[in-house]
Amino acid sequence: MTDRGLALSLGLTDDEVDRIEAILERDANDLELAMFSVMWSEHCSYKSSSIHLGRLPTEAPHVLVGPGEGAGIVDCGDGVALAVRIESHNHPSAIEPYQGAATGVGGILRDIFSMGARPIAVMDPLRFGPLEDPRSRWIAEGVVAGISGYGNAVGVPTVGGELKVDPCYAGNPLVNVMALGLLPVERLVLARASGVGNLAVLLGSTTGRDGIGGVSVLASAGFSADAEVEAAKRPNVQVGDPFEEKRLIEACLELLESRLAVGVQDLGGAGLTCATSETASKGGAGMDVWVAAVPQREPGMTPVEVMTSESQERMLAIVTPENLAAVLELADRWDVRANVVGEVTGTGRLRILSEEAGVVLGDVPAASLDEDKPQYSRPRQEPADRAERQADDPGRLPRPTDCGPDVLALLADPSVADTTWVHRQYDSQLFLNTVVSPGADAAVLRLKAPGVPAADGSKGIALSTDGNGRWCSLDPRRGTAMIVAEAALNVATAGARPLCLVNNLNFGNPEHPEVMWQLSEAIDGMAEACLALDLPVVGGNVSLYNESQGRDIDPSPIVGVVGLIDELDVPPPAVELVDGGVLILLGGRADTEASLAGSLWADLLHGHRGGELPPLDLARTARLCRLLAELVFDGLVFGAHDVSDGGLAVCLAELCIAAGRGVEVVDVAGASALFSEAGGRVVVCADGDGAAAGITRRAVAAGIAHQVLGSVAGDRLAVEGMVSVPVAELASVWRRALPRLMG
Amino acid sequence: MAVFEVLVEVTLRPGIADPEGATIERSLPMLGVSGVSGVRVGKAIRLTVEADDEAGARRLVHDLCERFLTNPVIEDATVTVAAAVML
Amino acid sequence: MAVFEVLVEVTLRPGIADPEGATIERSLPMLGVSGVSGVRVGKAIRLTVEADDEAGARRLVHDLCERFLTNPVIEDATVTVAAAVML
Amino acid sequence: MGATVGVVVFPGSNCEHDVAEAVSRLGATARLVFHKEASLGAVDAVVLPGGFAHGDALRPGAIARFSPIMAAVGRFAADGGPVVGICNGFQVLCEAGLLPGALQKNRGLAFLCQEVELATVSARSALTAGVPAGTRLRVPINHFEGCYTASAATLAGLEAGDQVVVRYVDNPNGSAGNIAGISNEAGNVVGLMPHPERASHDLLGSEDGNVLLRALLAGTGRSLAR
Ligand SMILES: Nc1ncnc2c1ncn2[C@@H]1O[C@H](COP(=O)(O)OP(=O)(O)O)[C@@H](O)[C@H]1O
Ligand SMILES: [Mg+2]
Repeated sequence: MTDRGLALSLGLTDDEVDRIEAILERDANDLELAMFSVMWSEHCSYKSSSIHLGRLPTEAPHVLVGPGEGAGIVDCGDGVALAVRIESHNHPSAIEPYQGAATGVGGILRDIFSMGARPIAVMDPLRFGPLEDPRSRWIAEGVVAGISGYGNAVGVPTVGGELKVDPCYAGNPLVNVMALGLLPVERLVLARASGVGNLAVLLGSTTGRDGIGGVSVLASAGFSADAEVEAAKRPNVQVGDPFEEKRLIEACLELLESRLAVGVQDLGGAGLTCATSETASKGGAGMDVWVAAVPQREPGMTPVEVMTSESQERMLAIVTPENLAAVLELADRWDVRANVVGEVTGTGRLRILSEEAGVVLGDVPAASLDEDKPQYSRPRQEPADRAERQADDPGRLPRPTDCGPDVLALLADPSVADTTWVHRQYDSQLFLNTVVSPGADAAVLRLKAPGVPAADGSKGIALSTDGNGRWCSLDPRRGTAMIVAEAALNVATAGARPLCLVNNLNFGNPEHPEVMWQLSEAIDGMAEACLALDLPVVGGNVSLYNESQGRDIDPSPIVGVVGLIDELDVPPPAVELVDGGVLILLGGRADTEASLAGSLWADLLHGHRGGELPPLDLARTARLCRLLAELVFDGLVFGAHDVSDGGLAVCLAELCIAAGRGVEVVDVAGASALFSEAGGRVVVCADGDGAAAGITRRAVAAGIAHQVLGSVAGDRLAVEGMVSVPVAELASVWRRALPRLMG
Repeated sequence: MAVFEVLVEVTLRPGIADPEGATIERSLPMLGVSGVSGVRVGKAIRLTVEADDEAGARRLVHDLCERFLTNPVIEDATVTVAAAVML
Repeated sequence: MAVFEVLVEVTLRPGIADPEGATIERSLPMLGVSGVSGVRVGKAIRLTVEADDEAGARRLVHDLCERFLTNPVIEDATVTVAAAVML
Repeated sequence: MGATVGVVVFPGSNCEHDVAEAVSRLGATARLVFHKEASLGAVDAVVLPGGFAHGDALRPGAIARFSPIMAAVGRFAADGGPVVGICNGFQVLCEAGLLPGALQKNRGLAFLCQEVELATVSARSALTAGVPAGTRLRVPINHFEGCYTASAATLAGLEAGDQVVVRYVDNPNGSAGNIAGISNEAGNVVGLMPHPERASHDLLGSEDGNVLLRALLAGTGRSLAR
């Protein structure tokens, strides 16, 4: 008799148990239940989201591997490919910020090098509660220290990210990590267990009781107010070991380079169960796993514990018997533990045996865990108060005559303020690739990596991650389109053309119809923007149940966009201004009133979150991205910054601060034009009127709205009739904000 | 009123992996050392505490451990009152 | 042959600055804690040592401390043999 | 034909490829030497690169000094061969007793990845031979444990013996005497926290590191003639 009580406690519904019994054509034993429960958890199965994810565009000629594998892979030419992936580690980071973030970095890197790619960069979009609150500060400190402690030690530079703060993240911070890797196309290997008689070799750390059921208990449920319930989750906390991972990276890349492994798969969520069943089912094969052969960190571990442990820094390599000796020798050179824990069979079944040729403890169709996952079309419903909120336009809010104080207030907000306090703790320079470091719109790297000779560094890539829960809470569809546009623009300002996008869908409880509506809308908005901007979606992650004490977070999709720079021989324009420079707004005009809906100004200075987001012309944004890349290539742009949080005001202020120069801007139609966050806009700096005329001419030709805003002059941010603040004052407010908050 | 010399030993909870301890242990053969196992690395925090009596000192330090010196999710603390000087 | 549970407390030598201890001490008022001073942060390393007798265990661990567990430029070590199990 | 630089690779090292790239751009040949090797082979100079050798377990460099290759490095140094430890390599050299003093956690208790300004002091070390004292260089640091600490006597000895190689113009980590790098008495063994290889290309924002790397490579001629 299947133990339905146990099934329930493992997070399986009655219907799911029926489904399991149907698949097995008999009752399920406890081990089998545990294996299904982790594989069918929200985290591993995407059971609430998969029916919607299909709407994302994933195809392009240069996409070698789309969503579904360890990482997405795109062709960069010259036989070089880029592996890209984004993951979240939100729930673990709320419980043990340092280890939660650290293991988040470790986990995503394994996805990258399991594909044969050398990890070359990490980006870390972060969301915390207000930093005035000691607990949020503790979480922020721990998370940043964890990313620093793991990322630096494992030898992968962290080249950018985001830091945003909002009360909705106080009980449930967001820790997303994007990672990139480089590989020679011919090394491209997909995790497959083919070849009956091939051996499954477990590499890396021993298996302990840590992280048992992490995906089902931790990643697939919210945080309750009940201390008991929370305490029950505690044994799940895992500790990262960057030194083990570093040796694993070197060993695995050597394994794949020397063709000693048929396939390599990382052990992440759902541990051995996931790795063995996925490699087997994708290879159309079966697998026997020998529990006693798995090196165990603690005495008396049960088969369930061994099969579902999420101990970190482990990889599964599929190896032919002839190569085994060579594999073990290679592993030994790097002091990496290597044990044969099973073999590939032709049965199509995943069998768990007590030991080699031992008793069969569990026997399920390998594909059933992976491919027969349940899919739910959960009820969706537009929030009841939506119409009301949209009607409540911030246009009615009092506008200051002197906007200076508001500009300073915006610059002091952690979502806008200088993030040096964060990224100074990250090694952002390893591999001598980082041409534009954290602090600019996009990070820019030379395209090269150890062990990838075909990439000589003459090309470059630009990366940006963006998200905006404030926009998305007003309108998840348009808000998501706006963040895709922002990321694409950030990359374009570096002179790059769009290559691909990865996304992390951080949402609340999918059992709330409003949350499912948000998720579905966000996916549609992303799909529309990606189609318009030529951005194939090559990977993503869905993190649900981001809620605490019954309150869902704002819909918080986060996207990472990668662009390719064909010739990187001079540094691309930074957030910079040159003497005698002329400022041009591209993608819109500022001499007419604009919508303040969704703006940081309305939220921060008036606690107002209503209205209808400003319209976004995706076709025009696509043209703007192309124009920007051309202008940069032609060397006409001497500084650039996109208009985002805080609107034109903050964009101009950040340009002044970075350059240590003032600007004199005219024809801005009041506070609404100054603080509106209408998307798809960039301010560029041309060196003189002639160059400016050239740029505006090309904007006209491309059918892109624009406005010459003024010139680089003096030592103040001067906007006629509205703002006049010394750059020095802007700079000190902007620079001191985060250090002051973090103490 | 008295002054107490207190030692707080912060250790990883049983079952929580200790990569540093494991790495140290694995390196011992390279040093020609054998017969050493179970290496675990923790913190030894020494404090001087003013309190009416030892019980008071312990209360104060335990509270400090809970709220500040450890993350109870992964760490345990053992408090030893080493010496006491009456005032 | 016997097995000894050993605690090695690694402390910073007198006169060597201890920023960690200082930071903890500085943040105590914010936590509303008073009467705590002289905070010093060191390491607590636990080992299991096999040796013929306690003296042998101590010799082994002292040698380990000198060559490895401490950096004599900045650190001292105190060795405590906690428990012994005869084999 | 240019010098051959042996770059030691410990498990956990991560700057070995960067050092190799930087010295290669200056015409040298880089050879990676794995820590389990007993010999360095035919090299004209040795670099212990940055990273986290043996995971920095216990203390940075505490385990690495016992790696088999370190005996060969010690002999090479004793014969007057140029040995440079960068960042983690500096920590290894101190733990190995090839350089005096120790590196503690930064006073601010935070990892620091940033460009700093350096002033060269000694003009005779393997890394600064022929570089006029007081030369200003912009080079990145990237460490958590870079606060140089030593007894008053040792510090006095370093100053008196012209063993201070580079100083921070604006001390980022609390190092005694603003020391960013030192040498042994002979000057052939040098350790420094900043990363010259990270300032070796105009696209990286500074090429000042090449001043130091060139001095190292130029010096190998002399040490060969030895
Ligand atoms: N958590 C972080 N880690 C690393 N870099 C960060 C982080 N947060 C922000 N940054 C850097 O600070 C700069 C400003 O961030 P942000 O305002 O989000 O840029 P944008 O709005 O142009 O996307 C970016 O270069 C980003 O890489
Ligand atoms: Mg931007």
